[in-house]
Amino acid sequence: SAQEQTEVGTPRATTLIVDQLGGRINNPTQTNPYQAGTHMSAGLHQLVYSTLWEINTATGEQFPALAAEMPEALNDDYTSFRVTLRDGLRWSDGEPITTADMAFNIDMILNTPEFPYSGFLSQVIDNYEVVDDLTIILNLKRSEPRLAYTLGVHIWGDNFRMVPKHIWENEDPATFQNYPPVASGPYTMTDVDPNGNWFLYTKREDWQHTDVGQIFGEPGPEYVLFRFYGTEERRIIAGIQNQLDIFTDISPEAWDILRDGNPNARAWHENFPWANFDDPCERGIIFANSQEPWDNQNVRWAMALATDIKSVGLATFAGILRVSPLAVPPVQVIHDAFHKPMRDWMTEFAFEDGYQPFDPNYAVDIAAILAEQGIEGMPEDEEALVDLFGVGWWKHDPAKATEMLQAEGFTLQDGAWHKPDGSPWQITINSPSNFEVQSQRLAFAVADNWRDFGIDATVQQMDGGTFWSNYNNGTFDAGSYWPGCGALPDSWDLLDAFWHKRHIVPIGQPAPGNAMRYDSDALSGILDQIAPLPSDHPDTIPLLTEFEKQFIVERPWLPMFGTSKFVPVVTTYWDGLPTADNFYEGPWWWWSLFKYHMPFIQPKSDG
Amino acid sequence: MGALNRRLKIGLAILAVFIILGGILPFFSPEDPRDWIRHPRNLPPSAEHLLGTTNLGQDTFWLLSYATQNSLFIGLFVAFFATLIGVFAGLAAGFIGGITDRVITLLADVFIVVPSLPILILMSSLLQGRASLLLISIVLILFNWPWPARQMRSIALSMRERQFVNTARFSGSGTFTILAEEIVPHIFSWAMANFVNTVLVAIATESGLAVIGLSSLEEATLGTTIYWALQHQALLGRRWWWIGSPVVAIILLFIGLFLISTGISSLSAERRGHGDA
Amino acid sequence: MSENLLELRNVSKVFRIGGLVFGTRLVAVDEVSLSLPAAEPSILSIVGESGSGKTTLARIILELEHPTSGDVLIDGHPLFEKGGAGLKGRDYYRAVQPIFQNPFEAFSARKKVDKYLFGAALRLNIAQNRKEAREIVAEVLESVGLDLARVEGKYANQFSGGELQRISVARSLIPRPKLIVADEPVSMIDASLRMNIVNLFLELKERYKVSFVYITHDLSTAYYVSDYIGIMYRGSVVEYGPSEQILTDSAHPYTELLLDSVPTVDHKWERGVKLPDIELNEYQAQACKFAKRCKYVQAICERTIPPMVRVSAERQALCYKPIDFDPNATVSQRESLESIKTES
Amino acid sequence: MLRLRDLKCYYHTPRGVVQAVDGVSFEIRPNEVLGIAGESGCGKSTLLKVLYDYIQPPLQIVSGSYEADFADGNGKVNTIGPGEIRQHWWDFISYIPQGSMSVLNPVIRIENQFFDAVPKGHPLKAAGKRAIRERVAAYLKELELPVEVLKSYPHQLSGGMKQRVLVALGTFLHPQIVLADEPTTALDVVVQKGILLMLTELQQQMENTLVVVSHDMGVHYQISDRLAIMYAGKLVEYGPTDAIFRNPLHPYTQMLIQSLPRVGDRSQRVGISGRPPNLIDPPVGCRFAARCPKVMEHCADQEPTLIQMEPEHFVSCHLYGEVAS
Amino acid sequence: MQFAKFVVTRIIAYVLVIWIGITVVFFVPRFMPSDPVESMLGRIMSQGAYMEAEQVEAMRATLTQAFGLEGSLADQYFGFLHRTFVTREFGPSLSMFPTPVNELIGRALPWTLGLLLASTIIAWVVGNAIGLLAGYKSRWISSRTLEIIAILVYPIPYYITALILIILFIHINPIFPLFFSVRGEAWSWEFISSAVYNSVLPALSIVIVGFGWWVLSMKALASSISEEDFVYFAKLKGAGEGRIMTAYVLRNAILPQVTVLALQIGAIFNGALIAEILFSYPGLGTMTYNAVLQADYNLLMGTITISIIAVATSTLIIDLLYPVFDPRIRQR
Ligand SMILES: Nc1ncnc2c1ncn2[C@@H]1O[C@H](COP(=O)(O)OP(=O)(O)OP(=O)(O)O)[C@@H](O)[C@H]1O
Ligand SMILES: Nc1ncnc2c1ncn2[C@@H]1O[C@H](COP(=O)(O)OP(=O)(O)OP(=O)(O)O)[C@@H](O)[C@H]1O
Ligand SMILES: [Mg+2]
Ligand SMILES: [Mg+2]
Repeated sequence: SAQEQTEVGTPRATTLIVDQLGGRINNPTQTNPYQAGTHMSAGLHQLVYSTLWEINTATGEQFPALAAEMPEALNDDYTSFRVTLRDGLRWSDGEPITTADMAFNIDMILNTPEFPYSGFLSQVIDNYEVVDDLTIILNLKRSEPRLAYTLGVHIWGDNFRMVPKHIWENEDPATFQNYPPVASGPYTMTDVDPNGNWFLYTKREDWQHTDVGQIFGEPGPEYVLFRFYGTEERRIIAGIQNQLDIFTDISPEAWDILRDGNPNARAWHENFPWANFDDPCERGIIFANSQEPWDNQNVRWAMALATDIKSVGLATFAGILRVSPLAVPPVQVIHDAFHKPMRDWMTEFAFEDGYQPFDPNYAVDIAAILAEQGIEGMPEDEEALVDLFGVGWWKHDPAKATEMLQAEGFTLQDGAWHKPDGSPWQITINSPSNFEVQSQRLAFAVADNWRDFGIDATVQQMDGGTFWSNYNNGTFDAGSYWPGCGALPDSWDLLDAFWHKRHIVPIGQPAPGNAMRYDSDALSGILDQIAPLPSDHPDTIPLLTEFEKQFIVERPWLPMFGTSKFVPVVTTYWDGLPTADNFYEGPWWWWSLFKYHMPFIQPKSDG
Repeated sequence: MGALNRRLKIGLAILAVFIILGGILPFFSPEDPRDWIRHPRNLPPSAEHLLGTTNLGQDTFWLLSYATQNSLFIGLFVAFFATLIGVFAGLAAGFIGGITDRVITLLADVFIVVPSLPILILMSSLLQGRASLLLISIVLILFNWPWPARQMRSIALSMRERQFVNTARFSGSGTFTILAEEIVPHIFSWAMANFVNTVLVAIATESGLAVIGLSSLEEATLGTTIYWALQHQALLGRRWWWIGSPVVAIILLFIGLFLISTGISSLSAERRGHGDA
Repeated sequence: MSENLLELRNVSKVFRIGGLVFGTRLVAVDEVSLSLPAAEPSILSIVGESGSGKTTLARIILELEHPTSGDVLIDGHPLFEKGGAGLKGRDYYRAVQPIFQNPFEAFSARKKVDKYLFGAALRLNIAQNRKEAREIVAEVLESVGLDLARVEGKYANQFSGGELQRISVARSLIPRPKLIVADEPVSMIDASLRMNIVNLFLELKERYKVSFVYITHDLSTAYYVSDYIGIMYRGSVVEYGPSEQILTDSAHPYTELLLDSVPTVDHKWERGVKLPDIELNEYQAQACKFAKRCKYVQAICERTIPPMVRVSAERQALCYKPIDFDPNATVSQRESLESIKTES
Repeated sequence: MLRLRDLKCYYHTPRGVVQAVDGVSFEIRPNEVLGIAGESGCGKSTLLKVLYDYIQPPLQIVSGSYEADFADGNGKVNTIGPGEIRQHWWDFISYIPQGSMSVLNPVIRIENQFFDAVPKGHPLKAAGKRAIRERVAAYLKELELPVEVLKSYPHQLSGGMKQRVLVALGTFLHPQIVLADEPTTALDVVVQKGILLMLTELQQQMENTLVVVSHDMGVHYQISDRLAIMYAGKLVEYGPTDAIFRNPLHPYTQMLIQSLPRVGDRSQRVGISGRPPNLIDPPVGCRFAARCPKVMEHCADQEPTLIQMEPEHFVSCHLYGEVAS
Repeated sequence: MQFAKFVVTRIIAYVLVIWIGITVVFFVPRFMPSDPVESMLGRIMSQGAYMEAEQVEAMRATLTQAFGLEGSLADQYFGFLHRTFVTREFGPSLSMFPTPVNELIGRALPWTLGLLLASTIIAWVVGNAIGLLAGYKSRWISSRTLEIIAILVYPIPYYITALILIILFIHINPIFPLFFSVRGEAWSWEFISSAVYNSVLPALSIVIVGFGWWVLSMKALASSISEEDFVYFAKLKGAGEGRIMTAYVLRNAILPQVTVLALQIGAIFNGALIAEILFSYPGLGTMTYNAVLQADYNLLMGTITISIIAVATSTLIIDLLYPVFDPRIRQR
């Protein structure tokens, strides 16, 4: 009923309850956005802090947020920019937001080496000139054709989250807790659970003085409650009991249950496949490319052909996945910009011996299998199926794989593969243990596949720390990681970070990039060509396509699927939650762009 | 008399079922049940799949049989070595005395007082994925020998004062003969009961670790089976065959082992009480 | 061949009760010197009240306890002398054998009783093979009035206490020992059966020429069987000598008290006996331990430990009374007392 | 004042019926010390339990009768039987148990162990714990026992002291009958003497009846006025102590007395060979027949009856059969 | 005298136990193949922060220092002992940098202690009461039934019990809250009542499993004590059944149970840990688990060290209290 209260004492009908990603937070009152251990995803960067430039994943474009416009380059080598702030913005205590605040933030970050972000910013910014209250000129240490990527959001969020000078100038920024935070977003943090199980945010009365208010109007929810309910099953129950409006990731099984339990539960798609396929990182298997046998392109290709992508897809997420053979994820804008245009090229693509490895029929085949399992509501025509399940992947051809491996000196003895030096071939696939279900399942499924093929493949699950330190140090054999990200067509910065050879450091040292340690002159050369071009340059996309082709030839990792996100919502109390039918923005509640959903989300009028 | 043996009988009958399930059946398994998507998913029980299939397309029955095998292995392995080490350490402490006694007693006390789970969690977290069942077993042995050792020590102390040991000595028996003929028969049933109990503890701890995702998850054990079932929402999805079979198996196995352990103790008490031939 | 079959030289045993730091000392056996001549097989009884150290003494003779000081000689071989040519292992077991108080405790409940008998015969190299062993076992069983067929294959709880104690005796005879140490062998056995066991000792003494140390708190059986008696009180042997003399004409007041307390069936008690109130800590007293209960007590008794004095040729007593001690004796007189201490 | 007539009390156990007290008749008179002797397992303790009216499963009265004359506060004498006697535990009849070492509760102070022994109807019960405590303290003083023992725990007392405390417990309400089950077994002779004398002195003071069970004939000789000899659940001889020691009639009694060694007498003594019969399935006829040196043919199948041989002196043996018939 | 000695030896043992336990905790990670500093670096970098090589180097140095991993193994070890025993601080939490680990533990510890204390006492009292009945009144139907329940429940592991409770009382029959949420100002009535309400199920899972053990051990004790001479004599004294059961049987049987309690604390703690994790209870267990998941090395060392100290201390306290109950030790 309308009088119903939430557990924190706010009216249920005007409180949006959001699933708190990342669990219970033990230091709930630490809200200093620059400190290393501050948890941003429990509402802080979604609602309280804002950045200069944001993205819209529906259009695939960046837009100015605190900034009034996109950065204006003042010279040809992109080392000097004019940045203007929106007029009329205020901090949540009513003080105006000016370039003095921005200058203060830059100085503070540069002068506080305890901030992890400090190091990065000091490589970028040389100095600034405050022109007036709303205009500032930034002089950079290096060429940054994509300054809006560097100091604004590309995916998830950005570290440059401005804080008010008038409060921080009196504090030691390295230890300042900043609770309750005074910031620029449309909500303020008004209450927290000392045990870190929930965080309550209240809409600012002066929401007009925020970028969200200026761009999209008044946010709908009076309150936003970020709530940690515990294990997945409890989150599901909360959803069934209408105690949770917005979910972060759940498993497909959980979605089945939620769908059965609450008729108002709604996934991205109304029907199959329900999930959203636009997560900006695709999943697959990486190799230790600098070590044998992975330094051999043919071995990597053989592994692709030894993999039955359909069985992997079924085991991972019941086939509810969009395949991707490219180095960038098949999110809708990228799918349209690269995957679909390159489909014909891939079909034609042949090895030197003329073998054509591409299987363009994946979408049709998997649809048939799923239909056989009783899944209903799938599109009929191939076009729509390709949109749904992807452009296709590499054939499952163990015979060809065997042939390729044998050509490289591998031998098959008693059904088990041996390396050219005669030792049994063992592959260890690193996998996340508890924090990334899809990659975890994918690792097991691939290992299963490869075992069938005759390779002794095992999965090693690891906690986040170990998982990532092995990745950065290059101390892995193979792994279920995701070095293929992007939300916008121009994902040069990420491709560069993942593949440029200049990042390579010896194994055992943490790599600043290119953790796979893939040393390719061809790929690095193409990246160098794109580097000086801004995103909107006409050569950018063709060059990126070049990159993808070369990537396919060299096959440095095995991207498999875009990530399916089951991030459902419960519409019992709300209208305007984003869905495939109402696609003003993707379902990225844990990104900083979440605040721009707010004006679209409105209490149910009859609620 | 009847009541006491009934416990042992029921316990042994239950154990026999599990020995068949875990000790014999896996060798006749038509497949490696750990493989995924070998069968259609989430089938109900049928003649072909006695306990249905899992969400991962595994045959629940064969999975259970493998899990039982591994869990029993851990239990037996840990119990065997923990009891062995415990008995020897306890006997050494009790019979040799002095510094040996003090050191062994102190070590045993440490391992009894120090909560084992956090340390196991620490080790599994540092070794995640590499924490093989063997390693987990070894750590479990480390934490389970002190109980038999403590008991054994006090038994040894009282045994040392028992006259029949002296009778044997004066009948020319050497230390080894005394151990074998006088001491061991007295501790045997006790050691058996302890052994069974440790089987229980070991299986419980490993599966406890598994349930929170810190064991060797790729291996099928009763605990990891529960873990995967929970991960795949078998509970909310009411896939009772999947989540239920390992849970029921654990409960039954534990009750069986427990009945055996108390059965053995009361059997030996009974023997001592009125042992007319 | 030594003059004495068994000789105790100033044997003491101190127990620490409690731990290292704050424990107290308990002198369970206090400077005990005794000897049992080898010439004739004989029975030595050690008599004393509960806690007087009888069992501890027996355990020391049986090498089950290490004396704190002093030594035990069997046939002239010191048992505890460091690195000495003492009797060890089989040699020792062939010379000395025990009989324990509780026959049911002396045999494991999980082992057939005959295994101990055959074990003794074979392991101590008395018999060369099983057949010989059977003969020997049959013989010793016969000598205690049992036959092998009835004993074989049974467990301890299938015998009565009396039978089992006989088996115990039989077992101790197998190695043909010179000395058998029996710690209260009849106290757990029904009164009506006791005499059978006690008579057995007398019989075996003659038949096998074996000497006994017979430990008991029952003066009447002690008198009945023994050639020598040692009376123990709080760890000390307070009187020692031929049993006849000691029990008919006791020198130590404690012996007198003991004799007085035996419930005989020939004369009824005169009333009155003084019992100690709460456990007295007499073990460590630097005085006569019996002083507080002694009706002849003098001042000196509460000040110094009385000497062991020779009462007659074979008799000694730890008391001032037999030597008419002058309480005002000077130091020199006291020194002269030392000289009349027996040198053992 | 206490009469048993052909009383049979059996333990009904899963292994069979233990005929622990099998047809025992005698009476206990005021102001006497009655001794009960016999070897271990012959039913002495069972008989005491029955006298004390503590008949609990598996023990059951099978036949026969048992009654006591109970003089209440007004001097009126009532005859009471099983079930009623227990109403008057401790003030009419009291019990000093076998095994003083273990009958005291190790974790409560001695003084508190006296409370439970005051029967419900007793005025002291109503007067409360303090009154009881004072009464007990006064009584101990009377017995010349140190009063501090009341504040002690059992482990702090020597065996002799515990036994004396139990004697005090058994007598502090001045009961008319005191049952003492082997009060001195496991104590050494000096202490034994002290306690036995304490018991008899109290008996004389209070002029009540003391029943002492012991397997030590010496003890009986020293303190009892009359003596009952039991063998395998049966009463085999019964009479004044002096008469029995002077002229033991039953071969069992004779052997018991003859086997006693004495200081100053080294003449040959023999024990009784063999062992007593199993009470679950006792032999028909005389139960002692198997061990009897004077066994006759009909002993094995005819059960002897209790007959009077001398004034007050009864025996149950076929040797004296002719005299009776 | 004796008692003083008992206390001194017990305290020496206590210190040794903690010292050895902590030494184990110190060395375990150092013999493991993974490096906490590298784990943390990996974590920071995977969150999107881009760093140059020198930056990484500087970060590594900072972390090495923060983790107490500088210098030789001996230096680290003594540093660790120093931090544990002298300054009593475990440095900053890594996943919640720079919140000190002490502060986090300080928040979680009362929850765990409360849960443990309450459930242990309940299990102990209820279990011993039932065990006493089952042992002394073994013929009663009700005590037999309770005993059988205990036998069936006892061997079932904690997490299974917890799961079943979750199914029964949260899913099928939602009596208890699905989500841990405690409201109100600290120590207000609302706070306490909601804390208790939220703790019922986790506590129950510990109680159910714990109580079985107490029933069984108490039953064994009580039935053997019922055979003791002093109980028999108490009946002869005419003491009532209730009095015998409490003053005679219970008083004697409870003493070994106190000792066993001291020995069981470690095991109970293990159970509480799992219960906490399964019920998302905000105590040390959940915190340890989260520390594992987030590779928060400092926090992990802190929680484990604290649990060792807490368990050892409660064992010590029980042992020291023991003589209060047992006159045989007290009065020597
Ligand atoms: N191992 C031991 N540790 C400490 N004290 C002991 C030990 N053995 C015996 N004692 C003590 O030494 C004293 C003498 O004991 P011992 O057993 O020799 O006496 P006993 O004369 O045999 O007595 P009893 O007639 O009761 O058998 C007793 O006070 C006893 O408590
Ligand atoms: N509770 C019982 N249940 C079954 N049989 C019993 C029980 N108590 C005693 N008996 C048996 O009854 C017989 C007589 O026992 P009782 O205790 O009366 O003998 P006793 O003469 O007092 O022996 P002791 O001298 O050893 O004390 C024995 O055979 C004994 O085994
Ligand atoms: Mg002794
Ligand atoms: Mg008796």
